[in-house]
Amino acid sequence: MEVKAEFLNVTVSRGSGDGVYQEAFQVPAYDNQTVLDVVSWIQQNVDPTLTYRFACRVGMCGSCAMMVNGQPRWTCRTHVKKVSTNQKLKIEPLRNLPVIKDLVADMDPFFGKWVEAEGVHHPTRTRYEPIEQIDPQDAARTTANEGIECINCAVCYAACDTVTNNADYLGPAALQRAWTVYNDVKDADKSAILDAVSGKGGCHSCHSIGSCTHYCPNELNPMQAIAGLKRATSKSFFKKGR
Amino acid sequence: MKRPARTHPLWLAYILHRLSGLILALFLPVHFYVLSQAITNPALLDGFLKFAEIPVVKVAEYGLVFLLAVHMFGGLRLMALEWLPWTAPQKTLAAGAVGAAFFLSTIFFLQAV
Amino acid sequence: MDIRLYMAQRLSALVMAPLVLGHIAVMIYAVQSGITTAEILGRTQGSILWFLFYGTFVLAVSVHAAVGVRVILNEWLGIKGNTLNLLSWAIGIGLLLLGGRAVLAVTFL
Amino acid sequence: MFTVKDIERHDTDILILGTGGAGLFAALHAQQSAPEGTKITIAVKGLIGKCGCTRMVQGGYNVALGGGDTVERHFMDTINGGKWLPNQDMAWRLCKEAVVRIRELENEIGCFFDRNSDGTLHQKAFAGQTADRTVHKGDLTGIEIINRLMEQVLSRPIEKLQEHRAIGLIPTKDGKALSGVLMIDMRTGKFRFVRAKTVLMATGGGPTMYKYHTPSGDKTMDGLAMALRVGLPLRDMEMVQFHPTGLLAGEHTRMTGTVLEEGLRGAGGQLINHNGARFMFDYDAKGERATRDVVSRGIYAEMRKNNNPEQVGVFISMAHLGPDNVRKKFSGMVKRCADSGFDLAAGKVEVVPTAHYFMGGVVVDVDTRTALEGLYVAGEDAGGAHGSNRLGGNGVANSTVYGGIAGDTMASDLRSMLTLREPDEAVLESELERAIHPLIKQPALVLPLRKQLQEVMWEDVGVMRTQTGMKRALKNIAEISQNLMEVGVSNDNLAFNLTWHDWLNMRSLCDISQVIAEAGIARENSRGAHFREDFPEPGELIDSYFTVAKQSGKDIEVTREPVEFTIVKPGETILPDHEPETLVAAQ
Ligand SMILES: Cc1cc2nc3c(=O)[nH]c(=O)nc-3n(C[C@H](O)[C@H](O)[C@H](O)COP(=O)(O)OP(=O)(O)OC[C@H]3O[C@@H](n4cnc5c(N)ncnc54)[C@H](O)[C@@H]3O)c2cc1C
Ligand code: HEM
Ligand code: SF4
Ligand code: F3S
Ligand code: FES
Repeated sequence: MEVKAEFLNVTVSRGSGDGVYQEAFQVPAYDNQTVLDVVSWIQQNVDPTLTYRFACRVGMCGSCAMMVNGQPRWTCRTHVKKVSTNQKLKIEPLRNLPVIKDLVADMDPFFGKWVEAEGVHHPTRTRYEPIEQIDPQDAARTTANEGIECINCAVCYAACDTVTNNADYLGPAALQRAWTVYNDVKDADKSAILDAVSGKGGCHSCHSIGSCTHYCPNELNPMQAIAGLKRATSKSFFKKGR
Repeated sequence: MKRPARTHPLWLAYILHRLSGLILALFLPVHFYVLSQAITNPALLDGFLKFAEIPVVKVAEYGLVFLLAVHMFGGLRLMALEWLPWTAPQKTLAAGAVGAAFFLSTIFFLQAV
Repeated sequence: MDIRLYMAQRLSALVMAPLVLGHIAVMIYAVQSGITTAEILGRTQGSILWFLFYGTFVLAVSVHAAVGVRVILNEWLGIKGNTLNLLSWAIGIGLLLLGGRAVLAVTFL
Repeated sequence: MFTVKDIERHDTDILILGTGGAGLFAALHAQQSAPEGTKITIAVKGLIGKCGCTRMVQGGYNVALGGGDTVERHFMDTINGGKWLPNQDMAWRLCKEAVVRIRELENEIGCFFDRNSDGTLHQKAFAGQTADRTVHKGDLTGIEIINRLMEQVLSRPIEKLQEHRAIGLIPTKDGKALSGVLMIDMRTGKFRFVRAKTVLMATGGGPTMYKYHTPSGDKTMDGLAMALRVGLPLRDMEMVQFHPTGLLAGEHTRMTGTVLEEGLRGAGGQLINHNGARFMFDYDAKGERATRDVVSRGIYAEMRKNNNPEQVGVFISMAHLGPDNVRKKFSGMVKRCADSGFDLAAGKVEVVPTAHYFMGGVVVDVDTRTALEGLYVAGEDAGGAHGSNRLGGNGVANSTVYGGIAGDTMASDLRSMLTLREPDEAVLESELERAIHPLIKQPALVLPLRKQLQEVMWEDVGVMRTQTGMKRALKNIAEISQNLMEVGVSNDNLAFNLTWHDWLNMRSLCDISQVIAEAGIARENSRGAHFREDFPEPGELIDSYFTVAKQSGKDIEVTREPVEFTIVKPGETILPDHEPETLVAAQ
């Protein structure tokens, strides 16, 4: 009933390392079809060995991101209609990360940098103390809130040319997290954060290319967060001379 | 190859800034060399300045000043973005910078011819 | 790029901004009357102000371009470590020497 | 092909399966309280923190934090919500420890929950609660909780085995204790046996054997199927919670079944049947605002009345609240619907009840210990805390509270466990053979069988059940199960072979589906999520029993055990006399 006599011409990147090749598939087109559905259809119906990753299927877990027609996308929430012109789709693993197999990228470097950027809470209180009262309208709090809904999908990481060009660069998501923690009034070690983002691959490597912000599926603004870090580190540079 | 579309204004601003900086950096030694001829070989410098009257060279010169202006405003835009608390109409700033650069270098160009 | 390089690049850029504006203004004014070596030298020769003006520019631009090109060398050509350091210093010092000679040429020598 | 010799052997002290709220909390607590030098390993079917359902929590976290609300009140709501079936000691510990856990989440882990304008935590009420109790971060509470936990775990010296799927619990030769866990390293397709002194199973249940379901794709009842095979008792296995409003977007899309949040109905969203009429008031005086089970049954009944194949579900309509208003208040939901092509703000969206949460699970004590020495179970895999119905907001409280307890318990039990235990090699071998079974069969598609199973469960063991239906289901499940054993998976390339894992998923789902149907037949009354059309009455509360299912030979044996009212008896309350029935202002 929903099936139209139409097909999508899908090219999928297969393999890993030196053995990467492209394979073409014809996939029936449906209404309400997402890119993840297209990939799933191939695996479930024609090529059982096709590998991809997903979990939540509703844009919460950030594990399904791939390159779709050259652009980084969360595939579970990307409608085919939104990205395909003339029924053509080209699907590849996320850019800027090692490929494990087919459409699955190794996200370890991404999370390694997340921790390296001190994107981790430094407690001021323990579980035996009451929860801190914090004015939700407070300026720092509002700033922290802006980046808090990141689902670590690495779409921004894949979009950024600086990440491609500079292996040390921590990347937009990790830096945005660092900025969020930095603005958290509950955080005890702001100078550790500034130190972490002031090194070789820190926030200063960002050229404000803005692809991160452009592609973030959650409409977050890592570019702005990184600018915040540049500002904060500059201030502390003048104050402390380092 | 995996290559995200980069057709958004900020990416263009970035590549323009980078290329203009690079070309300026390549041109600068030449510029310095020519100027230092002022002592050792004034005729050469004069010759160069004459040479600079040729329209093609004029356009190239115009290009360099244009690049300098583009790069400078691009750079100022970046620093404003980084150091001043961020305001939303970012893209307007980028466009404005390029516009101003055009304006300046056009004046220069018109003055020159 | 770490914070030291970053600050060097931004601060030198800030120093250059008014100088570049000034320079362009002078050039606009100058080309109107048609530039000659004599004309340039007439303006600048023996002037400590012009020496400081261009001297500062040369100093700033050496730092600025060295850092700038360093980043590009690293990102686009993948040059790293000592080679990168060496190249950056070479660019900076090279520009400083060339530029210094040019400034001296038009002002004092 | 594979023999026991090909299994890579690996040792650790504490092994944790799963990285939902339970798994991650266990890792942190174990790391904090275990003796110096203890090796902690976390193994998970997906990536750390990026799979499972804790991340998908929208509404929030139930915890009594004063302002009139008390642990006693939270406890009474939990018991009433669970229709007097919960294990009261577990429910009590859940409510009591949640208070500590929420402070830990905020103060130590770094979560930030929404505040009132005076800076205190904002709390709201889910259906079935008598106080504003649910702490939240917008409607993305789970992302906040799991991201913060994940960062903490990633930044600690904990061994990580990502994309490692547990496939069998391997006991010692005498069967009294657990030796370790057999897994598949999904990326390479190789087998790995990890011995550990203590193992926490926190694989999060996951009723994904239903045509419509909400949990993440990695959850397929693996844990419960493994527990069943080592002979552990499973309780309340008939209790499958349906969320009334799952998105219906067609069979070919994974979006179908995903949940449209409860807040929509709370805010005044209307449910419309195929005749274009509101119907919920025909079923309950609270209309759309009735509890999940009631609304699910209302929708299901309407769906049955309708025989238009073009329209399967009912519609949720928000437009009368003002599209702009809806867009603002439910921006996440509106965007999500728009992505799949629906206009929630101004149009109407087709919905169906969708399998959401599994109340049943392994029988454990209040410290998460099981009958098998060395094995601990927490989170959605553990049964008892919720009885026949889980209150919205009690799910994540349960996984984080008991995950933490499991971490502490394992760390302290470990002190008296001096050596690793030797596995029963025969079990190891049979578990291996079970996993490679499809690799020697003629390759065929797995998906059609999954669809069949989902259809069977939805039709006959779903929102409303009868003995005839469930008997029929058992027959069908057995047939699907048998057919599955004839479906092969090509063994050319086992590295990250999703189809092999689809097959293994189906194996777990078939096994547990059978248990659900058997337990459903054994409960001859209607409580909470379990509704028998042939036994619509709840039965005497004082005679409440829970079901316990166990593998015995090839069969499933279900017994009934009386609920022990250790804290409060039906008809009584532990609230002080003068306490009002509810503190929530009528909506
Ligand atoms: C859409 C949705 C919304 C919800 N909203 C709420 C809410 O608002 N409030 C609330 O209290 N509760 C809510 N819940 C319920 C809540 O999410 C769960 O009760 C709770 O998070 C379960 O936690 P867990 O740690 O037991 O399991 P999960 O968080 O599901 O984690 C299970 C983990 O085990 C892993 N795993 C599974 N199988 C294997 C295997 N074979 N080997 C290795 N690892 C394995 C999984 O990959 C995953 O990492 C919601 C659930 C869903 C689906
Ligand atoms: C007034 C003048 C100038 C200003 C305000 C300015 C500003 C800047 C800024 C802010 C950057 C950093 C860009 C980034 O990190 O993305 C930069 C980069 C650079 N600048 Fe300049 N600059 C000026 C003049 C010059 C001149 C005269 C030269 C050349 C000789 C030059 C060469 C470069 C180069 C090569 C780069 C590196 C580009 C990159 O990394 O993408 N700049 N400039
Ligand atoms: S900032 Fe946006 S794009 Fe980047 S990881 Fe977070 S959610 Fe994804
Ligand atoms: S795209 Fe990259 S360079 Fe900076 S602004 Fe974003 S991180
Ligand atoms: S599958 Fe979770 S974000 Fe797409």
